[in-house]
Amino acid sequence: MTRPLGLATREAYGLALAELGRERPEIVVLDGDLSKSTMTKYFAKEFPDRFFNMGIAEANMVGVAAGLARCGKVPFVSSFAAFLMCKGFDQMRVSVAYAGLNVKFVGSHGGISIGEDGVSQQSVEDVALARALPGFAVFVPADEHATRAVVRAAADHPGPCYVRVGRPKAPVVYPDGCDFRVGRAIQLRDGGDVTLVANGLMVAAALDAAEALAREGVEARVLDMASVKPLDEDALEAAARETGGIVVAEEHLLAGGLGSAVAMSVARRRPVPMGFVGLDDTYAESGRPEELMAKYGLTAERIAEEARRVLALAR
Amino acid sequence: MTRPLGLATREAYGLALAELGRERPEIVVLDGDLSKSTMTKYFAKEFPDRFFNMGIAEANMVGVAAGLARCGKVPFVSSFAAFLMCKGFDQMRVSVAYAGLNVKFVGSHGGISIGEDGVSQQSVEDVALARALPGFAVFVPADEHATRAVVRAAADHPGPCYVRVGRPKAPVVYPDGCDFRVGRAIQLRDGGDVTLVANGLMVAAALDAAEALAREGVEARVLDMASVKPLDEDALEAAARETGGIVVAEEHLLAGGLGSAVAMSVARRRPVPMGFVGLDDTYAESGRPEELMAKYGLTAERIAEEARRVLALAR
Amino acid sequence: MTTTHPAVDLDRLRDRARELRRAVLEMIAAAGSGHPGGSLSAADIVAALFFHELRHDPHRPDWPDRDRFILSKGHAAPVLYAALAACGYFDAGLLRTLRRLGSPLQGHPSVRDLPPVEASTGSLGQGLSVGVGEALAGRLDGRDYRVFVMLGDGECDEGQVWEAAMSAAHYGLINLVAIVDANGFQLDGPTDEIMDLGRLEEKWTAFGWDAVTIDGHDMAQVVRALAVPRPDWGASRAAGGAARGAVAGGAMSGAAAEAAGGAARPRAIIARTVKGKGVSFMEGNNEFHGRAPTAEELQRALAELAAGGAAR
Amino acid sequence: MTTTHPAVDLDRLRDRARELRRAVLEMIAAAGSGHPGGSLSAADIVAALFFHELRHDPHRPDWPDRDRFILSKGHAAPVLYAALAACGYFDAGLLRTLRRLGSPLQGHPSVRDLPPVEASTGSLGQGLSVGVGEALAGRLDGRDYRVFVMLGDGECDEGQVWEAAMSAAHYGLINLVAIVDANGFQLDGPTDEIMDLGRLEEKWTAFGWDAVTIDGHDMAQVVRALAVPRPDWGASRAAGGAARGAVAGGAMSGAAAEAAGGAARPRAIIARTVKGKGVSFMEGNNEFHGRAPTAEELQRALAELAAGGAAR
Ligand SMILES: Cc1ncc(C[n+]2csc(CCOP(=O)(O)OP(=O)(O)O)c2C)c(N)n1
Ligand SMILES: Cc1ncc(C[n+]2csc(CCOP(=O)(O)OP(=O)(O)O)c2C)c(N)n1
Ligand SMILES: [Mg+2]
Ligand SMILES: [Mg+2]
Repeated sequence: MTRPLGLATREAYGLALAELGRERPEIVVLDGDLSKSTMTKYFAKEFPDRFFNMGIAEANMVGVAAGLARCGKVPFVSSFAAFLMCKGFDQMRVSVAYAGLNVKFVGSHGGISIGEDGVSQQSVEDVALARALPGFAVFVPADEHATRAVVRAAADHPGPCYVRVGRPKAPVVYPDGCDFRVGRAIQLRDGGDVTLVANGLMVAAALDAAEALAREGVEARVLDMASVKPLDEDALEAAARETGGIVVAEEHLLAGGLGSAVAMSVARRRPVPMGFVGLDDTYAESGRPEELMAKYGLTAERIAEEARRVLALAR
Repeated sequence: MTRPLGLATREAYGLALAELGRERPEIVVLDGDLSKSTMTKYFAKEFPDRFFNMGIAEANMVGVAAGLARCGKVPFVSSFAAFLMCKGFDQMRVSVAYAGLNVKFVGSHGGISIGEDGVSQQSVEDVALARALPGFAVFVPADEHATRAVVRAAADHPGPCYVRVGRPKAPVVYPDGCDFRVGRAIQLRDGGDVTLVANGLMVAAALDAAEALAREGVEARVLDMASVKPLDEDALEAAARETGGIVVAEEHLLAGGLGSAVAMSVARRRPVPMGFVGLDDTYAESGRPEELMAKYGLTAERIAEEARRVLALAR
Repeated sequence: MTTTHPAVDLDRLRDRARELRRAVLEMIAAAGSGHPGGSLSAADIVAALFFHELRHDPHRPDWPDRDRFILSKGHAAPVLYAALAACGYFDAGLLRTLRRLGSPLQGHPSVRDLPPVEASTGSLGQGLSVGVGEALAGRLDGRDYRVFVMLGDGECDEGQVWEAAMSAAHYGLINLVAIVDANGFQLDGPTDEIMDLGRLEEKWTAFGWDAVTIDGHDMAQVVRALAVPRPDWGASRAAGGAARGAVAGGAMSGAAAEAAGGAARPRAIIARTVKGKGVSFMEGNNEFHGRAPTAEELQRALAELAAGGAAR
Repeated sequence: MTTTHPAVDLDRLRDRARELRRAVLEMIAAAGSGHPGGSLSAADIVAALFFHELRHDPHRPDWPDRDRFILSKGHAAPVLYAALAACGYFDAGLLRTLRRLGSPLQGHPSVRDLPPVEASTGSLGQGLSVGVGEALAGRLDGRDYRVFVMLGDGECDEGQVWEAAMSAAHYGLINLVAIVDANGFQLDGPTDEIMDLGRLEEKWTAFGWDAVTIDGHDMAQVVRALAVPRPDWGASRAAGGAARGAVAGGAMSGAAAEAAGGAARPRAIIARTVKGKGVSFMEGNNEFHGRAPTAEELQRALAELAAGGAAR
């Protein structure tokens, strides 16, 4: 099915942030010379006194956010996901996570769907890094509606969060709005034969895969795991028990991402055959987003293929 | 069993590095003002011209190593594991991994067994970060003999590596020397009931756990997974098939570490019940190494407990 | 430069510093590990801050208007703990739990475990950024507190320090003070052998700060340098607007401000100090960067301090 | 300062720069995305390097004695690719594959994909460190090559740049040259609004560099500033020993070296430039920091360049 394209999730983030800014005076925003791309520019325009452009210095930006949070502000901190997580990591570790401060990090241009800019700007490890910060919640919304809900949930969540948003327009998965809850999977489709778990852009791909599988008589359950951490282990256990096989798809390295979190939970509670769709120890390259997703196997077809492999094992 | 304490793995690293320095003039060493602790001081003393103290500036140090490697040198780069990986990550990503340069990173004081210095100096995420660098090999040796073998293997390995070594004296697991091979598990004990997979200091704990289990009539296989990446998936598949359950133990966060790598492989190829021993989304604190290992559950007892839980599930 | 406190009893502060040194040595010896060298070099400055310059209230560690002190060189935690205990933030008996399992006195300062600590540090290079954030918050809320951040000289190797320095100047944070404990050593040896800092004061000046170099053990100089006027954001807003810092009313006075032409610049104090100051066999002996004194060494050190020793 | 090349045909270099600009615009327009502004501001310097100052051989991209050029501001990749093609490293036809799937001309320079590229960049702040490593290797091997690294002015916000600067001075890397393309803009706007760099030359001087400020579009000034003498490690070793850099024999001459008292300092060139230089409607128009010209804009731009336009 071709789902209509909605706003880019970074755009939805920028709009939701400005909206939150109107309601909550304690919110301040920091950006690393990318406000035109991360879309914090909307907030900056409306609340210039509460917006701080920190230039191209991500490590300092994270520490400054920690200081603001220590004084009761609720900072949202943005840059490209790659620079934010990879250059600010030690500061997130010590100044934020260890200190338990309430800072919200939103990385834009996550994944390889940023396209032509190439490897240095593509974030394929941000979720692994964010998951390695004790106390951090990690969210990867699928479309503009999910993003709006996730950004509000992040603001409400007491403690540090990482949210990944993307560059390209995202297919609409939640035309009627998204009832996102921290730590809860969202079941988008029921099915008893196999479960497809995904987040971000891969949710739409998983739904497409489920439709393709349905044409073959296979009923796939689809779970949107926008909440990577905390993880809905009960939903996964039920899926394992009721469908007997799980495929996880993410626009991320396999190492340390959603798939690895799901694999550990399932292996501990209810082992079933699993398949994983993601980048297997490789960076991508420059190219058009759709080309890259196809070349690096981040597609509905690959998800369906893995599902068939898993089904064969499960039988 | 109380295994005799040998050298700290960082000490073994320092000695092995000086030895390699004598054989290979292309080896240069960089340190971030910690050469007295990482034990690169031995190399520095013997080869002052090929040793560069880069001060307290880990990001620059990683980039400088990339430049040296681009000119044919084989740099070994050391600091505390926490600072090396967490502050040098983006430079490892772009200047080293993406460029495919032959740089060896050795992080000392890995894990929480560094003790009293506390959280900021304890590295509980270094393996997760290193695994998230495409093309990097990742090694975590168990004792002085394994370290010597691993450091030599790292020097021979064509491409970037990360090696984690520790602060305290390590129990000797390989009194007769260690036949370490990149990508190969080392079976330290055979058994058909359950498999214990571990690396670093947890290998000795796993052997102790296996002895405790043996007293209960449970025969545990023990695999030293010093080679976290590449991972010996065949050994794991055989273990899953032949023993029906696997417990993984590591001195690291559960997120993104050895356990997650093993879980994905096993779930894909031969799902069996699994258990994981490691830090569950928490930092540790100051204290004596043994106290910390006990309080945070990095013990033979916890491994044995998980093995019993897994056995109950597997039956 | 005049201080806002009309009469400063310098001798009292010197005594306080000596007490901090004693507590530092006792606590590290009891713990069996820790960093004496950099704790001792910082003692006079820390004493001048906690017992004179800082506006703070041990009964209200979260008082929004408190002056803040961030120990960016977190390994000098013992001198911070000693000062907090002496001020009454907690019972001095707690000092003997330093680095013990379950103690709030972690090896490096931890906000999570000890709330009067202003920032979790220990990974060098991070404290000044947190200070910039606290100073920005003060400006945003129109509060007149100041933020003092102490760094090591070796710590100035870290690029993040210069990122923070640049941003503080950009945002005109006249309520921010960086103090470099320039004791000439880092872990592996003398700073000029390990990573030469060159002309450190010039670096801070070039990064837009009002930099001064002082003798960090001369209590009169220390007190004078720390006397940074409280920000008057109303005046600075009127003069310059919100997005960038501007002139701080007439509150700034003295030679440094004059030299700066009254510009709204954060203050950097390069404090030349002696690592291990106060104990003859620790002074300039970098062996004591990160090792505890033995019982015998402790006794000798305490005797020296009691006798007034090298500390004065 | 005299150059080692007796007769420099400045007009030829100006023509070369114009050709680079043309190639940049065509290639970005064909790709449909890319960064024209910072590619155009750097074109004169890149021309002077590749067509005059660098010792290099397109048939031996891995020649151990080649002078190195690292484009730390990797988003200006098009101007580097244009220069490499013009020198014959690869066929100019390849330029039209910029940013296409499978092309060696990645959006930002990639060693892995295009070996004549000296360092993979694109995450700002990293190139100077790689340059320090290459310069150290040159000293270690006693080779007389030089390493030129081009940075953006916005890029100088990154602390890693200052870490690298400090370490280059510490190791006396007289074979290292940093060139800052000071075009006054970063992504979100003018540098002095986003993150004020203040007196940039002073910063480099304070970090131990021999810093000069030039007009980065005045070819004579550019050529003169780039003429950094080759290192004579034998002389410097004799004068100073291995661990720290020392005086470079008599090889250094000219005003800058004199001012430095002959000290062994790396050279920093602050090149004042105009972002978008050479195309009237791109000059100082930061909209073209990171967007491709439309077909119509491309035609106008090429016409201007052909007419000699703003480029001279
Ligand atoms: C990022 C980081 N790198 C390395 C260390 C290890 N370390 C602890 S203290 C120290 C030397 C600090 O020197 P300086 O800042 O001059 O402190 P002082 O001399 O006052 O003790 C080092 C390298 C660290 N704590 N953090
Ligand atoms: C670490 C990092 N942060 C952010 C970016 C995004 N970015 C690309 S270009 C740019 C502005 C660069 O400004 P400058 O260095 O002055 O380059 P120029 O003006 O020459 O284009 C930014 C912020 C990046 N590439 N790397
Ligand atoms: Mg020092
Ligand atoms: Mg610029």
